[in-house]
Amino acid sequence: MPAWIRRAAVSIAKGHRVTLDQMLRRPITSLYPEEPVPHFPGFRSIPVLKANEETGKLNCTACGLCARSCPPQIIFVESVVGDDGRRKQWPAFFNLDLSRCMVCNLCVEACPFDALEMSADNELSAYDVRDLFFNMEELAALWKTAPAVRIAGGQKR
Amino acid sequence: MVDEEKQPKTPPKKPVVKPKVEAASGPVPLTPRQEEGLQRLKEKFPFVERDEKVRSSLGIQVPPEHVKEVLGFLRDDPFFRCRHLSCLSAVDWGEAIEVAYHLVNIEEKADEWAVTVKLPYQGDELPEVDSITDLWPGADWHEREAYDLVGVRFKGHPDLRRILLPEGFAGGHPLRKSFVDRRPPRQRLVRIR
Amino acid sequence: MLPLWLQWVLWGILKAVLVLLFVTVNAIILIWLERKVSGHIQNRIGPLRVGGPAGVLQSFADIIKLLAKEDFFPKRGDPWVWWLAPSVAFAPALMVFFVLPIGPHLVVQDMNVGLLFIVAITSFSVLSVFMAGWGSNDKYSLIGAMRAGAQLFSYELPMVLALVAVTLATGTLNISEIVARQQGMWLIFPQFLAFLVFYIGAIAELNRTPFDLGEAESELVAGYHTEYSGIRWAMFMLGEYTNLLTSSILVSLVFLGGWSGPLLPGWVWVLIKAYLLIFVAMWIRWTLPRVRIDQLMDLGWKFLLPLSLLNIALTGVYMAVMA
Amino acid sequence: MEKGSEVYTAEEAGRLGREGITEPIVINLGPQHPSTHGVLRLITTLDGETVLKAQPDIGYLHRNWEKIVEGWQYPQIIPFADRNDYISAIFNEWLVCKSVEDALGIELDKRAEVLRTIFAELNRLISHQLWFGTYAMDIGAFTPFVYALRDREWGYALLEKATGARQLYAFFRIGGLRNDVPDGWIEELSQYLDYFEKEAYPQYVDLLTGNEIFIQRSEGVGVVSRDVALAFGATGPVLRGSGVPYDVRKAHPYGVYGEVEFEVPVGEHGDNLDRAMVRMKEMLESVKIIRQCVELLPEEGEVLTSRVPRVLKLPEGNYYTRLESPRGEVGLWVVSTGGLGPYRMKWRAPSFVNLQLLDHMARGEKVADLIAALGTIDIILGEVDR
Repeated sequence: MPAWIRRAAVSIAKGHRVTLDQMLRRPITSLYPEEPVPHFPGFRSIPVLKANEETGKLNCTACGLCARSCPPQIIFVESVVGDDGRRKQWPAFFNLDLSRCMVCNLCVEACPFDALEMSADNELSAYDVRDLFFNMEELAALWKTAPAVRIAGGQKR
Repeated sequence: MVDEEKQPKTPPKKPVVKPKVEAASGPVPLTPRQEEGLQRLKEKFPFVERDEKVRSSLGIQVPPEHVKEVLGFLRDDPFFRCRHLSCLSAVDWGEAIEVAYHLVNIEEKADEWAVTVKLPYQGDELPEVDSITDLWPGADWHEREAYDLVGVRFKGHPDLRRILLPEGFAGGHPLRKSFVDRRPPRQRLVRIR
Repeated sequence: MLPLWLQWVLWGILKAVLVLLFVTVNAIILIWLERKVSGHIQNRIGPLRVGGPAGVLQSFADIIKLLAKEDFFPKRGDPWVWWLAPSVAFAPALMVFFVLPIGPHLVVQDMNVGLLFIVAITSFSVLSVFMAGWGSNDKYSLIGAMRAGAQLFSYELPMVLALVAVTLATGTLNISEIVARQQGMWLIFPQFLAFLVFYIGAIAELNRTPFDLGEAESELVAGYHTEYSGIRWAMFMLGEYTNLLTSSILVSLVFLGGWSGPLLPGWVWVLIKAYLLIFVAMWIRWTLPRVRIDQLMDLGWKFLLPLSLLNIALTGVYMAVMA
Repeated sequence: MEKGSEVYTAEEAGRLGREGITEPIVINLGPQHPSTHGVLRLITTLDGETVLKAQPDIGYLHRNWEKIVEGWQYPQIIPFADRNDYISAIFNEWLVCKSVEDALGIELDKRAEVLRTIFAELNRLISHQLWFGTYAMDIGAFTPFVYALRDREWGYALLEKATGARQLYAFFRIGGLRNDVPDGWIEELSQYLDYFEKEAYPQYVDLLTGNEIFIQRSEGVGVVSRDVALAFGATGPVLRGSGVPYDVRKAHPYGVYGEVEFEVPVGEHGDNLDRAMVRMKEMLESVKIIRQCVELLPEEGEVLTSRVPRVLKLPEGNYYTRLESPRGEVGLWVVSTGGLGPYRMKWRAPSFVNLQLLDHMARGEKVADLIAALGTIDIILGEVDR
């Protein structure tokens, strides 16, 4: 028998051994909607607004550092203007456009007031792109429902 | 799309920490091998000069008409033997376009040389420089890209068409600083509601 | 009492319906099985959500989906050729069952030249491939059709020669007879070379990996049925799986002793053997990469054909010596 | 003229096709096609099954990265650079960080350097696994693809645990890493490497690369000689498959590559098989490098060095930085006028350069081998079109 036939037969048989072996194992599929996929702590999905746990007030002071650090410039933040015409350290608006968000964590790192976190809730898809705007209340509500982890630069985890 | 006129924003005001890294200024000192190479080049081509703006390797500035000569020498000379054209790119400086070639000797010593050419604008015509596709066939797409995005005409290129932008793109060359994006601006989705 | 001719006609219609039912049910099972086997080979589960835990009704869901799809006709295609091709693909696959016994006496027409009839009828499938490729007016389809055509022609020959050796050994073309001659020993043992050639040829004829050049999805998108969708595409699939069933039953009848086996009724044994062969074909499909067209031709003409001729010679010498 | 330095033009590079035998047909492979790895269009001229010419038409994914980042600050460029070569994003981040760090002379702590190297090699491993799967698909085997994705999943999980994202990590920062790895991560990494080496890799070999059909399909097909590869500026496994042992990790060591021992696998003939085998061996080399890096990893150390200035301004001038991505030498040319962001950035994408070789590889081969040759170049369209 020519050597190449033997070689071919052996190599093909080896391949079949692998597939048969794998066939008899348990499948690795996880049934996604029924079994939610676990996310590891620190998974980033969308920046959300953190509130003080005791007072329930947002930590945000509307300083705008996050908006400046944002590469695609999707954060709009404006502070409350008081009756005396001076800006208060309290956001009037905090809008975020998830449709262009790069999920880069730069806004969280820029925030000096511990006001932003990356939420792990990744099931935010929508049929209309306009449903991907989030305003202040929605972002604050998202923080309450989904687990979020704040990772600053150089932090030990 | 970022507006090209826009300057980088001022950095956020934070408590100023004294930077511990001193950014080097002035020309980068040369290694002995770079000195030798520069001497060797200057002997052969008296018109070459060191381009001190190239800070990552030795930059050699060449007049546009001698580019091919010098690059061919760099490729074939036993001292340089730069068989690898790593990168070919161009930058618009407002009054001139600079084309930069990055060459590496990849077979023996891994040293690198950069050749830069300044092409002054001549009216509305695209600045011209000799194509090096017959030295490195691989320069083909690099040159097409430079033509497409920066607007440099490479004389003698076999097939100088747009490569990344569509064939009939009428808006000019986007990496020029004078480029104006005429597309309707995309609606900003972040708004007050 | 009905007139005799009407009885014949009704009896024929009944048989045809039964055959059609058998074929369709098996094809649906095969499509489901292929998905399950490929799924498990690939550490996946396969169909799951339609019809119970194993997704047994997935194929029915697919058929409903395919029926509901738009009937698309390529612009500037050849309409008649294009419309006929799926039927031409399915019809020969069905016709083979008129002579193929599923069990002892479980056959529509126990023809004396059954094997010859099968060989003749299956050659038709090349016609449908060409019609589909030509009628689509698509370059992918055309290349796919040319490949599949060349492949079907060049593997037909070794297969027929392998069957010649079988006929030589058994002395008959009647399939029931061939099965009856295997009571002592299955033909796979004396005729192993013929079995090998026939099985490789059958896989190639079926356009299955590693010989699925006619529909090589990595270069030709879907080969000759690129332009087909909906129920016409389903006809091609149905034809393909029916052919898989046919050839597996034929191999089990000719080489694996047909319905000979203990305890269970004959037709069950035939189906068990056929499904075993089908599983092997699926196993091969989900393991091996695809060969190239020149390698395919080389294998057909330079390896299988000489092998089958050698087998005929060996059989002939053996028969002469034994006689 | 000495051997190997002859001039090689684009026409001469592929004068292999037969012409005038039958009527050639022109086929548009792509932009929508099962195996063009994205939105690549190949204008292919065929003589029957034989390829006469294969002309890539690119730009369907073009977004002008270089224009967009003009006027951005250097740290902001990092997450957007990820999108270039999205299969191996770590290398893009590292390149941006490295060019700024090299220009400013920022020295990283040892721990950060070692971790960077670990992440890069893990990403290379994952990227090569994906290549293995897609190449198997290109030559018609589907199951290896699923196995490769199965094994890649664990690697992705590891990266997710450390970086918080699966594909576009935005993890490197100028001066180090965003955060340290979680507890127990290194141990799990070692388990993954053991799994890969002992279970997954032998499967790959048995199932595909040792298979006779695979070898027959790849051997002697799509040959790129040493000179052609050099002339076309090819890098990475394409160049190494042709027998040139050029690897930026060896030639210009960065990270801790200078301290670890590894080999640069080199092919012999420059055919599809050699390129494939170079990648297969590189997977094992990556495992070897990660193992050594784990040994080297110091227990303590800042992952984000505090020596980074708050205001990052590059001195006026231009800088060319390169490193070795799974696809070859990826380079970044930064032109700075002393501002907070670059005046111009040019991304030297290895896939972009290597893709030019496709025409040369495919001429005179069969259509199926055109696809296989495309598979061995391992292009990422995000990087080709930028």
